[in-house]
Amino acid sequence: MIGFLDALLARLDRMTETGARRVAQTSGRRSFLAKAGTMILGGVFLPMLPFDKSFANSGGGGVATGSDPLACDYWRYCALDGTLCTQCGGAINACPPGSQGSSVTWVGTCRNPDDGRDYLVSYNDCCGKSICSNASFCNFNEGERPGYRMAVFNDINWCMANTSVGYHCTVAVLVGLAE
Amino acid sequence: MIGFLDALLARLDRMTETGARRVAQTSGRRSFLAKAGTMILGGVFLPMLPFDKSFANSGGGGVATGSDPLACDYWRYCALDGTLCTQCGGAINACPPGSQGSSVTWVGTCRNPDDGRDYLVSYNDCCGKSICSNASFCNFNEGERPGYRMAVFNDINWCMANTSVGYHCTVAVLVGLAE
Amino acid sequence: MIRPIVGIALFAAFATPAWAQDPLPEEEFIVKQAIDPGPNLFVYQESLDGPGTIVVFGADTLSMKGTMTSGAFGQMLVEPTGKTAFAQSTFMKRYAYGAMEHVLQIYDVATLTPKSEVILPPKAAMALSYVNLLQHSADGKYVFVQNATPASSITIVDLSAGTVLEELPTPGCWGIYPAATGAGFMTMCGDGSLMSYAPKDGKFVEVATTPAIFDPDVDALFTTGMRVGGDYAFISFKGDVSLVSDADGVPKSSGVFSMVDGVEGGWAPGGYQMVAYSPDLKLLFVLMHSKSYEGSHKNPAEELWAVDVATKKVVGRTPFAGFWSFTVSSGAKPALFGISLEMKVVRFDIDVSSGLSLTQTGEAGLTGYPFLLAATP
Amino acid sequence: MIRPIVGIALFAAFATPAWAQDPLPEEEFIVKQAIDPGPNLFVYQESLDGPGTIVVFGADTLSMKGTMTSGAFGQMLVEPTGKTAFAQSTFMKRYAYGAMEHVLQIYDVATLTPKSEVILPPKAAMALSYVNLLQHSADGKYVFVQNATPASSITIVDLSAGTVLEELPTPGCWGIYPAATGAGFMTMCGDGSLMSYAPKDGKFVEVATTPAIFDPDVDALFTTGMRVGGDYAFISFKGDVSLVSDADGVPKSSGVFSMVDGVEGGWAPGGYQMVAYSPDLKLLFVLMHSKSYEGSHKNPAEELWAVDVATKKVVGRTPFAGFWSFTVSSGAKPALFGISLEMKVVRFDIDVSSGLSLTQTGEAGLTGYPFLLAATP
Repeated sequence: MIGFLDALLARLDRMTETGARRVAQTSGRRSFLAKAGTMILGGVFLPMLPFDKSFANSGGGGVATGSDPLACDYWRYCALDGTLCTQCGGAINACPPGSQGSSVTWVGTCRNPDDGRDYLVSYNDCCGKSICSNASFCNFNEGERPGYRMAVFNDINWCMANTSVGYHCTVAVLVGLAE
Repeated sequence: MIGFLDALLARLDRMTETGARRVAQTSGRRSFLAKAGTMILGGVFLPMLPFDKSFANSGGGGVATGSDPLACDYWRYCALDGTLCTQCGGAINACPPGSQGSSVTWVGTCRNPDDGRDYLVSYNDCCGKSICSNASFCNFNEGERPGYRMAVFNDINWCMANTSVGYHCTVAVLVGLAE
Repeated sequence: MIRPIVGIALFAAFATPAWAQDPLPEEEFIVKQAIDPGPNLFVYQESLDGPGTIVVFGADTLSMKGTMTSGAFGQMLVEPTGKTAFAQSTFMKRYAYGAMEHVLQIYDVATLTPKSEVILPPKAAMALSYVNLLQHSADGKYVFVQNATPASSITIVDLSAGTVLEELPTPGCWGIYPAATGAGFMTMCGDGSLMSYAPKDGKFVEVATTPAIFDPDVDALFTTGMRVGGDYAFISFKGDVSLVSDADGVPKSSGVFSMVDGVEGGWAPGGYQMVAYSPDLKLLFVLMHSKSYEGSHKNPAEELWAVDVATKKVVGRTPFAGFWSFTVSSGAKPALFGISLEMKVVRFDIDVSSGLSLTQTGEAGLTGYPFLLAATP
Repeated sequence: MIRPIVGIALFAAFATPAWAQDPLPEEEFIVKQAIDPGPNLFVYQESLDGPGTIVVFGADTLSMKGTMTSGAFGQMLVEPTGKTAFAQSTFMKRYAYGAMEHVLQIYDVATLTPKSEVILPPKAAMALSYVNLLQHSADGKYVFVQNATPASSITIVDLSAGTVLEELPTPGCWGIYPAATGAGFMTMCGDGSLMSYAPKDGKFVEVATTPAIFDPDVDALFTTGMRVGGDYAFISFKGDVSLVSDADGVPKSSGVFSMVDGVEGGWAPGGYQMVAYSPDLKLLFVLMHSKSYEGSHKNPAEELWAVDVATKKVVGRTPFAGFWSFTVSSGAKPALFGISLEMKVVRFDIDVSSGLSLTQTGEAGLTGYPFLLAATP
């Protein structure tokens, strides 16, 4: 898990000319995140939302290690908190037709049980439609942290920076290896 | 049941100087109901709303003959379709604080199992708050008829004539004997 | 389509893959542009205080294709080709209070996108979803919206202009039954008559009125009507099938027969969307429950009955417990879709080779208050 | 108050009562003017796409007193006397799309009525309901709203003016922890520090910043903080209790201790509103689960632990399965209220005479996404 955050920061480093992490280390994480907060408007980060009755019915907790993108415990959903776009007419990397892709996202690091590798996953919300309550509401929190680490906070609507902020569902897009 | 509608019309007769029923008989029920439609803005009629999962869970159907105003099968609810204000901070004849009483209502005729009498019941909706989903959603349809008999139609939001049309819950007010 | 974090994606190429297999490739984040082709099933999930949704399922498997969002207390209409959908619903500034708008939203089904909207007079019936409360004319020029204040009227929307043409008073009447051709429609009235209207010189005017074809005090008609050739078929609370011809815009009764005469068990029709007609099978289907009583007319079904309207006979009965709404698709091999108490929509293959039997071939979960559904090619 | 159909009611006098008892009297249709007096429990039932509701229960029996309606993605705040409540939430013109407003609604609890509202900058965090995302100053002059765009800031509302005073940038920080007196507050930052702010010449300015009091990479703090005398108590993912004094607006650590050192079973804190302090019992209560793992920090509880902050000891443990949020009321005989997986709020009497034991004394059903609750006198 510490490895996860380090990996995240390392990757974010590459995204800025000045090296956000060095900035973070010298002037504090707040500055880093302030920078990231600007940066992500064009890029990474992700969407997270609360659980509800379908979560409640699941009993809560657990680890995502499965192989079915239609099921809550699919390995890529290790830090997903929301309804599954795969059940709502979208796909693992695609919002359903007529929705908007979130312009900001959060990333998680999830282990693929098939190859044993850790992958960086971008959880994008799909926006501008009412919540897809026909789908399962899933909640896993591997690497999730409170809002002072906004980059890894999943209890918030990541449609926040879109023109339509309605939350519909969440995808889990592979953006690379985490190692 | 036929007796019920006759009784309703008889009572409505008394509410108009000209005798609404005679008008209805000579110029057709449409004219009668048009008249009633105007009339009720200051008076009778009532509120009705669909059932949902709490209804679904109840299995549907049945007859209201019970004695507990907190339960769906309370005798006065024989034609109620909505959530119970008695469970939402109101009372059998009182909307919960902060809501608006509906200015139009529908009436039902329900038999009191204690005295064997048929009573006229005014089902008023309470308006201006979101639906009281914490309460039971109940649905009985004794004497209920489609919208061409608006006075006894319960599949509609009777907050329709209020300044705030949000549907909150429904009361069942005794307004007299039906005999 | 949005390409996230190219920087990160490129970096993946530098990762240290001392593994037996190549790592999974990076992916692009996209928004699917259109739903998959094929016949659809639309279910309207009504809300009583937030957004209602039109859910679109593939008709073959009931896999979900997506949704279209409306407001509260809504009605749904899907145009017969399935290319355009409509929702009429209520929006309040503070969701349960404050300034209120009644809105007709018009959606492109292929992209599940609202194309336009028409603000309606604030009089639309905030009713449960019923087939005949939101309709359009056969020529596709007008959409008709049932109003209740509680006085009854119909708002007529001119689709080409995208505006409200007029509000037509229809006191004491309910339901909108478009003519088979042109722009006219009928409505059903509390004195047992049906009245027809059609446009003349830019306004809708009354064309004709039947004598009373039913007595609501004796045996009321459900307001969900099905077109059967040149007739509409209406079902009565006690189990009659009442046929009304509307040829030339002049409605008249073309016959009444009972489905339950001589049948033991107190059977009666019941539910919400409780009748459907298949022109392909030439059969009318009705939700039926036994031991009926005053007030049981919305009870969910115990059986589905098949009625041959030509011979006026019930030609099949099959168990169908817990369903309150259903429809039948068109085509050589129609499928039947029912909404049940268990908050599911269930797909069935229909076999009418000997009586009526159903085979379940799919199901999907529903939410909200689902009473209305429509199948399109 | 509305008097319905006097005509009908009078007519009842002419009815034919050949009965043993008099008929039931006619009734008046009224709107109840105010809730019954007595201590209350407030639960916020968040919605993700329609109106969220503040539900008010009588604290003694959990009988429902009524609701106050807000919008979507909301936060709730109840002022300590229980007379005024606040909700911050999101309203969209078309419920899921269209023009968006972030609104602070201010309610009179006695009449369950919105008294006024303040339109906020459209930046409020559309988050799950958490205690410290909507707070007010101890002097009652300001309400603080946590923003995320995702850049973090705090909107400060001047309650007496009914307007937004300013939007204060708080990059990389989260949560609002009001000072015990005055108008200041702290926030918790991702570098492990806490920063304090207070008004000066009409604007809020930074007062002081602690050195890092925790390392989020090693053991993160939950953002739900409880005032314990002159300190705030924060709980860490791995089971530390971290005390922070904010006397004079200058935050500093006043000690850290572990609840789980030497305890078998992999116990850790978890949930949403997962900590509460009773000044009457002088005990801190924490939701705990066993066999914890990375990512289990929101799992519902298996046990409730009681911690004596003065002696830094866990003084009681009791089964408490399935709860993810809870609070404790004030008074000589505090009650405990928990929100469980089963979508219920449950009331318990607390017995700390020997360790910790709970006796269930009431329950009520919940709906929506209920994560936040508050008990008032």
